[in-house]
Amino acid sequence: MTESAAILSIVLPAASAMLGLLMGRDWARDWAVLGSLGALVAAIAELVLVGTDGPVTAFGFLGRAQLGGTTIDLALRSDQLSAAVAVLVALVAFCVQIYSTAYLAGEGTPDAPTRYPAYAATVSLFTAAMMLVVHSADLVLLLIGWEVMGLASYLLVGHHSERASARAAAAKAFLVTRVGDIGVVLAVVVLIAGAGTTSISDLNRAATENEIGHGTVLTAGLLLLAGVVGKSAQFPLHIWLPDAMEGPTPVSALIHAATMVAAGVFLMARLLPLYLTVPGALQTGAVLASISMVGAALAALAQTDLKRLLAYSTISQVAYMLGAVCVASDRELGSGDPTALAAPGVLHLLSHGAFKALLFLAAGCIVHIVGSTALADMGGLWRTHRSLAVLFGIGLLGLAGIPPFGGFWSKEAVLSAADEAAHAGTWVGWTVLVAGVLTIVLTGLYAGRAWAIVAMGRDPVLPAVGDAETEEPHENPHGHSQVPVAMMLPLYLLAIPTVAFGLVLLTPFDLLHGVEIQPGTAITGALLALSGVGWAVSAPRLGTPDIAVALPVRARALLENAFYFDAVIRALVVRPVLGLARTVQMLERDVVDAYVRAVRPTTEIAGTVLRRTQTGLATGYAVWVLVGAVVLTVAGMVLV
Amino acid sequence: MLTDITGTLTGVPRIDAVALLPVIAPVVALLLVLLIDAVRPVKPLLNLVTLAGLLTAAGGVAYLALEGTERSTACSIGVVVGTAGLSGPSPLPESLSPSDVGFGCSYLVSDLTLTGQAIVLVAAIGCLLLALDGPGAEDRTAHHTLLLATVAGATALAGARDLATLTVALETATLPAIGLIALRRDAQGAQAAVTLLLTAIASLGLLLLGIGLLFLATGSLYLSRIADVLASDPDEKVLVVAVAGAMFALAGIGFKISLVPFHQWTPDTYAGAPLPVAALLSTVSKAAGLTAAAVLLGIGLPALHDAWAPLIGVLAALTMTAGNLVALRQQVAVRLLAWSTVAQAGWVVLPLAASGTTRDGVREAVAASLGYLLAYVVAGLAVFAVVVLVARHHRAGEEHTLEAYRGLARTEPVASAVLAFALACLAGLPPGVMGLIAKVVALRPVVDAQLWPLAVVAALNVALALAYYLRWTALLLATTDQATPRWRLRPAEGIVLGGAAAGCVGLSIGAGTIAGLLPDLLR
Amino acid sequence: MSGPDLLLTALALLAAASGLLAVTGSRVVHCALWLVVSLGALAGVYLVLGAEVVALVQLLVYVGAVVVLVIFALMLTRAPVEPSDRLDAPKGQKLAAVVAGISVGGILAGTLIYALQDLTVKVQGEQGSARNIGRAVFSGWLLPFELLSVLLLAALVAAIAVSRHLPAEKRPGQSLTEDGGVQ
Amino acid sequence: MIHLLGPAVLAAALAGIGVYGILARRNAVLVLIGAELLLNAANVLLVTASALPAGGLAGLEHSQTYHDPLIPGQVMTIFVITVAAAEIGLGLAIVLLLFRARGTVELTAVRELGEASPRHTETPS
Repeated sequence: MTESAAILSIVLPAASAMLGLLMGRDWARDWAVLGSLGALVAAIAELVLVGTDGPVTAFGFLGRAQLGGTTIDLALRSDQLSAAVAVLVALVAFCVQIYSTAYLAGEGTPDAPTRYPAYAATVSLFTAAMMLVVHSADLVLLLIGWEVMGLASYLLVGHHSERASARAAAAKAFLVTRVGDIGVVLAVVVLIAGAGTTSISDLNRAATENEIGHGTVLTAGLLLLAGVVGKSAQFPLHIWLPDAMEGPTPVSALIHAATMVAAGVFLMARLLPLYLTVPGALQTGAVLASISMVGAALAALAQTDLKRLLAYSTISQVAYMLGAVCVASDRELGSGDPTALAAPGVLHLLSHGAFKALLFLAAGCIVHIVGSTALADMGGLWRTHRSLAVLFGIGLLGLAGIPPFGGFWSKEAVLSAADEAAHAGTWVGWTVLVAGVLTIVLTGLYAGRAWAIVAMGRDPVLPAVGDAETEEPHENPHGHSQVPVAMMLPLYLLAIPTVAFGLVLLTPFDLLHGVEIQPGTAITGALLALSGVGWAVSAPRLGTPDIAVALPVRARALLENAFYFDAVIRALVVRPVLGLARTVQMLERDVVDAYVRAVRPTTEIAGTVLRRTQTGLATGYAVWVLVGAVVLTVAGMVLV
Repeated sequence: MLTDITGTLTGVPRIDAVALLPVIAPVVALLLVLLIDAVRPVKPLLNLVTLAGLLTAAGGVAYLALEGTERSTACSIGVVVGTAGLSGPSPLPESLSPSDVGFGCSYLVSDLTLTGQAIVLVAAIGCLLLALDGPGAEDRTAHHTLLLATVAGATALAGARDLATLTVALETATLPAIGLIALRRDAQGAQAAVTLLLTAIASLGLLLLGIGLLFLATGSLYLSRIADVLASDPDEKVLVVAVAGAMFALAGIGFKISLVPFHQWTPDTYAGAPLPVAALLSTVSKAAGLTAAAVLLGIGLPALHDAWAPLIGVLAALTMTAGNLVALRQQVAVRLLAWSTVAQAGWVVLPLAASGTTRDGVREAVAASLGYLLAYVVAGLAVFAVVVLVARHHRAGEEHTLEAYRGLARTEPVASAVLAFALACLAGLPPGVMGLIAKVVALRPVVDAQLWPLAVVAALNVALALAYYLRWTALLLATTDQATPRWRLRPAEGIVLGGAAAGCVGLSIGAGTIAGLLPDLLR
Repeated sequence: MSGPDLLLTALALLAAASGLLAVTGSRVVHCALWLVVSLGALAGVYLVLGAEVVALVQLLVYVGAVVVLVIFALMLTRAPVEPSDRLDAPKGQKLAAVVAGISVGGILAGTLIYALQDLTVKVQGEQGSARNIGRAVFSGWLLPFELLSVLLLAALVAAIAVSRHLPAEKRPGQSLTEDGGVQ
Repeated sequence: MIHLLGPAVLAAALAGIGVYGILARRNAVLVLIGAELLLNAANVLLVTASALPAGGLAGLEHSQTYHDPLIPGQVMTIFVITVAAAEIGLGLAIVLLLFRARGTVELTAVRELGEASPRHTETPS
């Protein structure tokens, strides 16, 4: 039963992707929604079944592959971790599919076609891939899902391929995540060679029992960490995520907020027993997470674009999860199951998925109304669309971690974990704790700022129509005064877990047994968050809804451009390699072409020199043969 | 006091026709083709006989593989008698076995033999089908004869266990291929043929010098005997001569696999040869070269492993790096393929660099090499099939650049999908699981032997190669204003395309085949 | 030094010197003739070393057939009879040739001198007789021998096919250009 | 008794001369002459080695000597001569083809296939 539910949760979206593409426009919508609904039902069933029947560690899926002496069993597993994440993925995917039917309704214009069938199929494909990642019992199978996710993300970021900025963003996302993905591929190779297995449970067990060489584990751990950092948009590979906001907003909600970016954390949690044997890898992760956490929160504070603000906030929040997992090595192993140490991170993954998806979808509605993503164009939502404003506010409260909303519980769990590690006396715990506390204030500030600008703010752009919509054309040519029902429904759906997430902790299932919230930390955190929000919301007294205005101009520019890290990357990496002209060219070209161009200049000289030897003179080639033979012979004689 | 021993030969060796079927069948077909041509050259009949010859050979391989027994044939037989100071011949002392006094077998059916032959035959059938309607179809008789001779040489090579058979078989696999190139009978064909010919002759000279030195050192041409002598801790002088011989011989075989620096003929010859012949060079010919190297190094010279293994590693690193670097800058499809085949050659020999001195170590390395070769040949055939089709329908013909593929996915989705998948296999990118597994298989011995620098170079080359394979794939999906005509797919080409695609998919699903080749191969 | 040694040395010097002239001469026909001398001297070397059948084959195949072929080829390609400076490759290539030649020869010579030094053997004249060679070929080397016949046959077919006139010239109406075979 | 060093050095010298001949010549037929010398060098080496008793250099350590009835060295030499003849036959046919198509057998004059050759075009129309 559990097995069937898990397999269905993968197969249904995959099938709906295929059917949606094959059967054409008329059916695309039905298949997409049905597929994600099926996945949601299957995932919930799985969660219930796992709770009653216990986990299933491995069951066949794609057979097995023989690799020399290594058998790679392409099997799935189902336990509370996978089931819980699967429910989140399916829920958000379901909401996004419903939302998208309205968001991308119609044919669009010839200049900007909506391409709904392809879009919906890709989202379904992504859902299937994420489900595969979540359920994989083997790293190779996981890698397949991982790559398909990357592909779907690339396609969706570049969905509006008629826009140069979308193409460039897709290219950037592809290139940057690829850097990390190479790490995952290499890690798999290292593990096959060094450990002889890629089965996750075998790896965890073998690493814990010291059956694998420490060097192998460390190498593989660091390589996998590179993949995690890339996929989860952590420093220094975070630069693709803000640009990825070029994609349609529902996609941002699904892939670039709730699920895919959290997949890295999921992978770390899965392999935590292995990572616990190499604290060095975890410490590296903790440092990167701390930098990402504070840096991204600071950057979010000064963003002038709502979606980019949310993107930076995602980086910051995912860093919380990663930090929570990375302090695990300094915490006491309680009940014996090391996976429990990852519980705070997973908890935050789940709550973040709900409230961030809510925020993005709400942002999509706001954009729909205003016709722009710039914060400067927004304002007065409270007066014009009160219910939407309330939903948006719930999301922000969750984000800021105000009790009793979702984010509060999970964030305090993370901080408590860091606190425990810090009191164990390690610098890693302290780093994460300090960064986390700092970030709480910052999160409160930017959440409050978003509220102040969007919901309060200056006079609304639109005439005050309230929720009583008018059919009249309004003065903003791009916007709409009315939000379709299909776009509002998912918001209500997502608001439920955001509001009621704390209830989960009343009856925690086994997975979350490792979660402890220390009252002291919790109260401090809540107060800090509240003060942050309070500061920001009181900003209108300064004469502007935007608290960021209070910052010095230079600092604001610095933060808005995220410490110019993009520029630093460009100056340090891209420019020397490509030259400025080539950079421009690269951004204009297709993704793959960009990759080719990226390798090309570095190899151009070598290639040219080698080509020079192709003189076309046949006896010239014989020179190589004969001289090669001489060198070979001399070398051979030296070697013996 | 030296004792003189004289041997007497006792007759013609027994020839096991079944064991030699993979060699005999192409030869018989060759003779039939010539006969039919002399009597009444009916084109379909010529094609049929040639195909039947190759299929019979393949059937022979399959039968021998199923039978599973090891057969040796063409063994020299005789008695050896001592005559020292005695009036009449006396029987051989007990301490000497026939192999000690120089007897041996020229041909052995082992897993190595059968795997090599299977790869060669699969590739040859593909190349034949591609060539049926292509350029040179006018010279059907000559083409089929030369192709069959090449195949006979290549299959004999896989079973050859003495240096004379090895040399003759290697030449039989090389010379007719040069003739095939020249069949274009124009300036470019002639030049391509001359280029390969001169490289081949220089290499033959090196190979023969090497064989001369090996023979001087060990006194035998039988590989098993050479291996025994070298393994029995010989004199320093013997060792020096043998190493020099081994290196000369290796250099003499290197051109066949397109190893840097023996690769220089490759791009020019591919560009000047008819495309199906280029396909033959990159599959059949390369397979022959690898089996020759595996037989020579793995069976004859495992004792000199210390000398050749590190050098193979250096050659492999150089080969894949140089091939990839230049391939990045190629525009013409067939030249890109030529350089990519150079790069792949590095991968093919990579595992040999990690073969240990033990029998098992060598076995694993050779098995990995052949596994990679299998994957490469299947994917290569698929790519060549599409390139042949494009060449037939594009105005630039065989010299078409990659631009000819722009937007191909719109007009020819099936062929494009096959090409994209095969390229992914060559690159080792996830959908092409076959290629990924093959790369892992090839890297495995290297990692096991902890040759980290080599493994790193190989890994970097994966990234390097991605660039041009992806560039090609991306062009398929790009938009184009040019309306390209629909293709007319001929049945033979359809079979190759479908067969190679099925092979790629099949080996991707059953990737174990690549990794699990040859349970016990090295004899 | 014994008599055979002296004879061997003289023949070797002759073979090497005429070989050198064959690859450096500036008249093509002379080059071919020096090749005859060199190969003939080698036949003598084989004879002294007790390989009479090999010597015979050397004379028949090389001096008889190959050199005649080479001379025909020189005539057919309208090689100049008078001395020409266009026989040699450009300077850089020649320099590479000298380096490669000396290093190949040097390595071989070094190895062989180290290995053989003053090794002497008694020549087994009867070993290389036609009867023994024939028996050896048909008892021990049957497979390469048969394979060799395939090689010769294929080379013959290839040479004939290559030497025929271009089909496009012969039958202008019926060309291969449909398939891009001939430009 | 014969010293084997003489013919061995001859083999080395011929190999060097042959290599020079292959590489230093522009006329394709003369290149083939060089190749002949290289192949003959191998033959001399084989015949020389075949003058040793069975077992080659490694066999000299043993107390017993015998003569290999298979005479591998000499048989191999005959094979090589035949292979070389086939090779030269085909080689000359191809050189003649080159002459027919290009009107010259100078290798330096017919090099449009090389990528670095001045005659090479990157993108043929």
